[in-house]
Amino acid sequence: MNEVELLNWARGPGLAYAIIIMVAGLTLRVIEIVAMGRPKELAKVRSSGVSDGLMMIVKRSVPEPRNWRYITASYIFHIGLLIVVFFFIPHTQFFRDLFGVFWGGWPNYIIDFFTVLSIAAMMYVLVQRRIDPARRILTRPSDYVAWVVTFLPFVTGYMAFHRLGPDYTLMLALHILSVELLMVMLPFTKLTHAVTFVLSRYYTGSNMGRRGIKA
Amino acid sequence: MNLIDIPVKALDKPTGMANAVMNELSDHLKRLADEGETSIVDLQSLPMTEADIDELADMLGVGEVKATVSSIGTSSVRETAYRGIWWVTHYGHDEKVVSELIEITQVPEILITHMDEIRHSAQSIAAVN
Amino acid sequence: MSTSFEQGVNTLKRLIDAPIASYFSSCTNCGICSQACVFATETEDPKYTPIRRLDPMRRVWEQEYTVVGRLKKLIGLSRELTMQDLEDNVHLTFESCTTCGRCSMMCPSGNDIVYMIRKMREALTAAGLAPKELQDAAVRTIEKGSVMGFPMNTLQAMIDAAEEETGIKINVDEPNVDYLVLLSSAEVMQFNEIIGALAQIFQQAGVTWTFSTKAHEAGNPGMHMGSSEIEAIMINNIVEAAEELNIKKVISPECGHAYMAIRWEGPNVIGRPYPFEVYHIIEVLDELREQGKLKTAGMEDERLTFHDPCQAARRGGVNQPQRNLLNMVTSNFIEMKHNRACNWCCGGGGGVNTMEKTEPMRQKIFHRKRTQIEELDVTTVVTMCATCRNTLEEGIEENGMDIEVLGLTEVVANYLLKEKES
Amino acid sequence: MTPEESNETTETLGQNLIGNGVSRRTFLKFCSTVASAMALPPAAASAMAETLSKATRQSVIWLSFQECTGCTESITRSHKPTLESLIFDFVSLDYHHTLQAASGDAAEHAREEAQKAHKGKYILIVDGSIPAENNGYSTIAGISNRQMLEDVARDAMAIVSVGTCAAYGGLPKADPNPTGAVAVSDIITDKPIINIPGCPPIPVVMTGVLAHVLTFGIPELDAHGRPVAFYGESIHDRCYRRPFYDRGLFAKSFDDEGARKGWCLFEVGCKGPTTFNSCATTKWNNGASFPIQSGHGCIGCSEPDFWDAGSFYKALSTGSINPTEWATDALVAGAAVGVASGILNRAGKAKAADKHEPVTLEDMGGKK
Repeated sequence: MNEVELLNWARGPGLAYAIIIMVAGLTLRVIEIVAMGRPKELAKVRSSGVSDGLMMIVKRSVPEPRNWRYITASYIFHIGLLIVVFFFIPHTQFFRDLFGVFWGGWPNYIIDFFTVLSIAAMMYVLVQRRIDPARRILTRPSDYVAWVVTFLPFVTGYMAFHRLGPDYTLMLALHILSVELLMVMLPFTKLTHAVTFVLSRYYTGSNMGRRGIKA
Repeated sequence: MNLIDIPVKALDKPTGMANAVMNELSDHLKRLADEGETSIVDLQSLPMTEADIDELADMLGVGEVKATVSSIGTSSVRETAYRGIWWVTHYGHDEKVVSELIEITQVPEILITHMDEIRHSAQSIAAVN
Repeated sequence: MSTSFEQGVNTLKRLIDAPIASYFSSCTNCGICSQACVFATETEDPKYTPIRRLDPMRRVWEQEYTVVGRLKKLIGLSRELTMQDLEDNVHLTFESCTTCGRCSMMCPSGNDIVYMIRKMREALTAAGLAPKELQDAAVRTIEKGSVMGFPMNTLQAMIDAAEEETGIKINVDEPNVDYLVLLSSAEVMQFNEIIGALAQIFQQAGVTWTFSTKAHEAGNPGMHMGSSEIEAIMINNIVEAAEELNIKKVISPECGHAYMAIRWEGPNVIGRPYPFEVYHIIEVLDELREQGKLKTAGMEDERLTFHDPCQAARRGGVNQPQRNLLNMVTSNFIEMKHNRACNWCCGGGGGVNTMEKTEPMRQKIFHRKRTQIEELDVTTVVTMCATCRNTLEEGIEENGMDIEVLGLTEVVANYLLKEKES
Repeated sequence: MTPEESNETTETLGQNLIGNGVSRRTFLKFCSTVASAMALPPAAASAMAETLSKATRQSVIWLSFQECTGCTESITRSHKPTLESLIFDFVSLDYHHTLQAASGDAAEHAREEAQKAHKGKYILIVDGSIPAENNGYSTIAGISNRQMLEDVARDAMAIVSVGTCAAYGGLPKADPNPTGAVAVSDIITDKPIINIPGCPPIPVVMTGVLAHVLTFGIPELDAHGRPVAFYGESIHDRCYRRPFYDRGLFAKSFDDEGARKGWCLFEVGCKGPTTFNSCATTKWNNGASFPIQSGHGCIGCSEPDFWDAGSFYKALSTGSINPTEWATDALVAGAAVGVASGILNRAGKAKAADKHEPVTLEDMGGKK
């Protein structure tokens, strides 16, 4: 299989498999969670908690200023990730093709900046995972797997964009394949948090809201 | 809409390439003067914009020789203000530029009649007389 | 004997619900909770990282309630829980966690870690691993009527003394009054001036209230153990007392976990809604203030700060009333750097201060509270939880600090407008 | 250009050209054009001219299999004499379906003669793919394409696969590839093969490569057997619209303002970034223009399997498939497994609830 066939496979069947596995996997995970059920609250609540739960989904994204040094790299990474994934013009084309929605892309130099920033942040996060005692003790092998499958699309994407590596077509194929790997791993590693954070934040937010806590 | 309406020039300002080429030509001309070594610079192999080429032409100026070769399209040969630097432009049959060279030589090769042809002509002329 | 390892694991299986499944799914092992926990920051020992304490629960969740985990279990990739795992967990879940819930406020995935700790404790208790001190306290409370094991007579003596001091009659078992007041053992034994203070405040406000001989203890070791069944026995006493006396409002005293047990967990552990409402005493005072029934004169001008008790403020939702009251009777109130829902734990709650072997650890982690207080340069710390008050006093004494600790109700009572004087 | 002519002549190309009225200056001009196009050192032009003029005319056998004659058209289409067409004066085209005067047995005979006469020295040019599925899909004079290729290739000095079909299978190989079309290189593995893909290839690329073979031998090739001189860089990297790509200025459709302003065509499906060819520099129709210049994205015709790379009008960064229905199926499948797992989980929880024994005060050491 040469690089052109690889690219064609990645853009065609590979993408289809990845989407199927990701969509099926995430649906499974979400239903699996929700189906566990939640005990009914019998205490007299201060509010229904619904709006608090919904608010929490957004509010917990605000950086926790008290420990900014501990979390800066992760925040930079997440912001960079969102910008690169959703605002690099070729990516916007991908989403437009898939969902029919176009939200405008950003100039390449901005994307390039955030790519480098994200890569740097990811490396820093990895170092921290080795150095910081708490992170180190929490780390399981799957955390490294998750890191690698997240890191690869950045590197291959950067290399493809800058015409680094052996061949653009090959790099593009590898980039798409690495994204597909990420999609496949998404439902089965901690990367699921990209979706389930909505649930966990909602549950906590609504529980706290019922008790009148503004969390 | 005509083809001309589609902008084809991404850059319309000189990029400074002309200066670089002038430096190179200066070296070549010195070598020709000192060692008699000729050289050729292929302008199409250099990342030059049209503005750069115009600028280079201005820098080199116009000399006293101008020649036209007619063979499947024309070729224009002209000496620049710097003697020994020749500007050679080959046009295709439809007067599009197919190659553009700067030759540093006494006489560009395209103007010299090849000995094979001279021998052929000699036979032809003898046959006529 | 109904406790066993199997019952422990079974309890985990029984209690894992949708929120817990979402929490473990969302945890990225980012470690931020280690920065929230006073045990983790003060010991700098990573084993106290909050989410890590729940590893046994996570494993049961993965193995029992996820497709991937079931497959892994099928092909022998996951290790089943052992009794040793649960035994090792006792230190992490009981002895070094006050269930203060600061971690739940910091988790970027929004994981309510303490929600899970509470259930983890339940599992350990079902496995027969609840700390002896908590077990004893539970037996005392149920058999003798109070956490510290004193009978109603002791309280009655305090009531009599307060009546004498204030000249106000204090009701016991009086039906159809506005409020049923509960007290914590600590208040009765150490801070009994609260009784007189309440009598004065309520008299001035013109509301009626009573104690109940059947249920005067608000403390609930059942909750600390995480045993909903034991907790329910104590809750039911209170519910029956309120129902018998036909009282529609029950007041939880200045005790954080009591408020959590009666106000929030109670109806859920007994399995039915209450026919009455529950308030923290500070909520009641603030309501009276708002209605203009609480009249004070003068202000405390000492430089003071307020320690928000975790179970009442962060976990219970009582954050504003204490500030309203402080602003009413003090002129020099300074907030701690981290306050309200993000206040640092005193280090004594969640049953931790009842366990003798936690003493060295408590001393160590008090450093955080000490720093917080010292950087404000105050003379007084006010709080609204007897356990916090005890812990603060101990810590202040051990560290040779010159700081006074007061209960908020008492502070308010000190500035009550005296009818005679006015 | 009949076989008889080429066979009897041993005169050098130089003499031959003079005899045919092609001046030495024209010849030199051709060489300097080729040298420029191939990015050879400018001085190579005169060396090339000198070598060529001393060489004898190279015998060439041109075989056409499953093809459309577009490649032949491309190289010969101009009715005026062009520099590119000069290459026909340098070679002796001993066999070419479309161009030869002879027909029937005489034509096949000429091929066999040329094979014998120039054994081991002739160049074989192929356009079109070879049906590997069934030899009967394409035959010439009763000879299957595969057999003719194998026969002629045996004694060839080198093979030039002209066009994407010969180079990679091309259009006939497009999914579902009914004839089982394969490239020349899939059948012949023991001869040097130069691929000149493109649908069709650029004329000067074909002539340039042939001139290079005649003078300096086989040019440097990339991993796909393509001459690096012409296929070393992508259309995108050499495109004059590239600055618009870098600035994020794109035509969104073929008639919008961006299209009129000449912005990058990436979003309307240009395959320039993954297409390696020299259209953007050499251009077409004697340098008049190339697809992107006339407002259409590159379709990637010189790449293997370009027909199977999805729509020509969808951006390269999109999938070539429509995942909507699979995604829906996947959703349903995931939901089904999720619900099944959920039911199993609830059963597990219910079982745990059944097995639960309440903690009693007795457990705590109490009396009750």
